[in-house]
Amino acid sequence: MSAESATPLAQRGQRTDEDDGGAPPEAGGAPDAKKPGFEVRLANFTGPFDLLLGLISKHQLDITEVALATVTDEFIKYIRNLQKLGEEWALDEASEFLVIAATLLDLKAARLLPAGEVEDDDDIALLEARDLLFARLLQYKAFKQVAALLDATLELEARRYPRQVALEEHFAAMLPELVWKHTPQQFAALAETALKPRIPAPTEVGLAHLHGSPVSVKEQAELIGLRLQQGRPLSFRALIADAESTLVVVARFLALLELFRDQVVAFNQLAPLGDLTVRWTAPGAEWSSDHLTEEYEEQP
Amino acid sequence: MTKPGQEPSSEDTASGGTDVTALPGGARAALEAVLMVLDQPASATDLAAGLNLTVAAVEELLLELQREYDGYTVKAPDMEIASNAGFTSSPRGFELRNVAGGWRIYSRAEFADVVGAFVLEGQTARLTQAALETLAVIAYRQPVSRARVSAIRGVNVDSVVRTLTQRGLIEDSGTDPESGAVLYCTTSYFLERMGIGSVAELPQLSPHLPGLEGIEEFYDAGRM
Amino acid sequence: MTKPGQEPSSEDTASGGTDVTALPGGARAALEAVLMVLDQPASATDLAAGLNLTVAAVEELLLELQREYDGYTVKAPDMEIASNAGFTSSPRGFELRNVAGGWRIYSRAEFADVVGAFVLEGQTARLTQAALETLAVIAYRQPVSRARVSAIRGVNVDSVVRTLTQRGLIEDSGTDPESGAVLYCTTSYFLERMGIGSVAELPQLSPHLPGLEGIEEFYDAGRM
Repeated sequence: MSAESATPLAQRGQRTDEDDGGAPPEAGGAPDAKKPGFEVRLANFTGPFDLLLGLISKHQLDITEVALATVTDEFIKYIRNLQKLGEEWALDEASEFLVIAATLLDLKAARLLPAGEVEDDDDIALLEARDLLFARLLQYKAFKQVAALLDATLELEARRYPRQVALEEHFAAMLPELVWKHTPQQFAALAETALKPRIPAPTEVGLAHLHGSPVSVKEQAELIGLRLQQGRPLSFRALIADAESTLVVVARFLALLELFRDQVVAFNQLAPLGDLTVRWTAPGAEWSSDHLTEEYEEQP
Repeated sequence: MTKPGQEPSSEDTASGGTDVTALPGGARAALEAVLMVLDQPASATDLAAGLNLTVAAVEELLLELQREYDGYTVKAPDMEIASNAGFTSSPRGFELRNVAGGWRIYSRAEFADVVGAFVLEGQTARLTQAALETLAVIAYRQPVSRARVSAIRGVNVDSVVRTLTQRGLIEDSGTDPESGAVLYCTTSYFLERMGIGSVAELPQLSPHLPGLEGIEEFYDAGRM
Repeated sequence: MTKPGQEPSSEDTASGGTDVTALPGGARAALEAVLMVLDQPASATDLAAGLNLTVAAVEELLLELQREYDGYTVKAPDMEIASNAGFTSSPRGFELRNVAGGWRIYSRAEFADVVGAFVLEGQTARLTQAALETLAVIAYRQPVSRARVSAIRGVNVDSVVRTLTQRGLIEDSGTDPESGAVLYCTTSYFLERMGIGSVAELPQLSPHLPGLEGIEEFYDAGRM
C-alpha cells in the first residue's frame, strides 16, 4: 500500500492542481494528461470503486446493500466537491463515477420504499444493476488486494540486485566488427522516424466486452437529437422504447451524456426513480455529432 | 549475452572441443565462470549448450551451487573431506536464483542496504497504486485489452498502461481478432522483478473473491 | 553502477547505520555481495566507506576472498574446522582481481574459451532496428537518460542501451544533477563509423520534432 492510500479521506478532496509536481507518473504523465481536471485529482484514489471501498471501510462496514445505501450520500457529496473544485471533467473518467452514483441512488431509493416483491421490468433492472455493482466492486476489491501483494513482492525482490556487469574487455573485443552501412542522411531519417511523436493508440471506452457490436454512440446521438429537435420533451423511457438490445440502451444513455456535456439537452426528474425527461435546449439544429467519432469509435 | 542455440553435441563452436571437466575446478567452476558474465537469466538448456554438458548435469550443478551459496553442505568431488565432515559454511554474499525461466546471480537480500549504496542505478521507482492495480489486472487477465482493464478498475487506464510499457513490465502482444483492440501481457522482466518463474506462480486470485467463484464466467459471458 | 564518493566517516548514506558484521555471513559476505554486483572496480577505501568498516579490515577481507576464490585455505570465523585442517578447495569459476587500484570480480581466465564461446554465440555484426532507433534518439538528444529514451520510444530500452554501450557506440557521460540518472552520449567511435568529425555535423532534423521538454519522466530515480 502506498502512502497515498493512508491519506485521510477528508484531505483527499482538497488536493488540487498543486499535485501536478508530485503526482504519480500516470497523472502527470503524457502531455495530454496536462489538462486540468479530473484525472489529476484522481491521483489520490484510483477510481470510483476505490472511493467506494474507502467510504465503506471508513464506516467499518462489509460490502452489502446496507453499506452501499449508507455511503451513497457521501459518494455523491464527494463527486459534488470534485465538481466544485474542477473546471471540466474528462467524460470517460467522470462517466464511471456518474454511472455508479446513479446506481447507488437507485439502490438507496429502493431501500427507502416499502419492501415489496419484484413487480415489473424496472425492478428486475434495478436488481440486475445492484448485482452488477456488487460483482464489480468485489472483483475490484480482489484486484486491489493482489495489487498490494504484488507491491510487497516487488519491494522485497528489489532488495536483491542482479549481477549485471559490463562485458570484460577481452570478451568485448571478440565481438564481430559492426557492419555499418548508414550514411548520415539515412541515420537522420531514422532519427526523424524515432523522434516523431507516435500517434497514440485510440482511447478506448470500456465497450470491448460488447464484442464489436455495430451500435455506435454517434449514430444514437444523432437519432436522439433528431427526435428531440421535434420540440417535444421526451422521457428516457420513451427514448429507449424501441431499443432492440441493452447495448442500444447503453449507447443512448452515453449519447445523452454527450449531448448534456455539449449543453444541448436538459434533464428533469421530478421524483427519485421517476421518469427522466429530456428536453432539447440548443437553438435550432446547430449541434453536430461529428466530434463524437474520435471518442467512441473503437475500431482501429 | 545471447543464448546459444546449438545442441550440446555440436562441434562448430570454439567450445566445441573444450572438455570443461578437465579444467581446474571442473564443470562446476566453468558453469560459475559463465554465470559471471550473464546479464539476463540463462536457462539450463542454454548453459548446457555453451558448456558442452548435458542439461541434466547442468541442472544438478546449478542446484549444487545454489545450495552451496546458501551455506549448505558443500558437495563436490575434491571437497569430500568437508562434505564428509558434514561441514556447513556460512551463506555467501550472493545467491543463485531460478527466475523468469533462467538462472542468474543476485546479491543476497540481507545486504540490500549496503549494496544499494554502491548501485546507484537499478534503484527502482516505486509503482503508484494505479499502476499496481493495472499491472495486477493485466497479470491475471492476460492477454487483455485496455478497455477490459478499465472496466475492471472503473477508470481510464491509457496513461498507466503507457507507463508500464515504458518500464518494460508489460508489452503489446497482438490484437484481439474480434475487436481489433491491442492486447497486453506481462513481460519476462516482470517475472524477474517478481522473482518468479512464470505467471502461474502468482498468488491465487480466488481467495480474494469470497463467495464469487463464478464471477469469472459471469464476466467472460460478455456481461462486463 | 558507480562508486560512492563519501568518506568512511560520513554518516549521511543509507548504510550509515548498518553493522555489516551482525548480518548472516558477516562482513565477508557483505563485501562479497557488493563485489558481485559492482560494475566498475572499486578501491578498498570506497568499499570500506560503503561497508562502514576500516580500510585495513576491508583489505584483509579482500585478500582472504581472493585466496578463497583461488582455492587456497578457507579462512573465516566459522570455517575454522576446515581452516585448521589445512583444507584446500578447488578454485571457483570467478576470481577477485585488483586492477589499477580497484577490485572487481571477473570470470576466471582459465575459462575464457568457454565463456567467450557462450558470449559470442548468437551475436551478430548488425544492430537491430530497435538498437538503431535508440542510437538515433541518443545521437540527436544527447546527453540523455535511459528513462527519457524509453519515454520517447515507448518501450523499455535498458538492454538495447547495454548493447550499444558494449558496442562502444555510446557511453556514460555523467549523471543528471536533478534526477541522478545516468546520461548517455555517443562516442568518438560512433563519429568514426558515421564518417563525421562531430555530432554537430549530423544532418539537421525538421524543426517541428519534439525535443525533450515535452517528454515526461516516468521515473523517479532514473532507471526502472
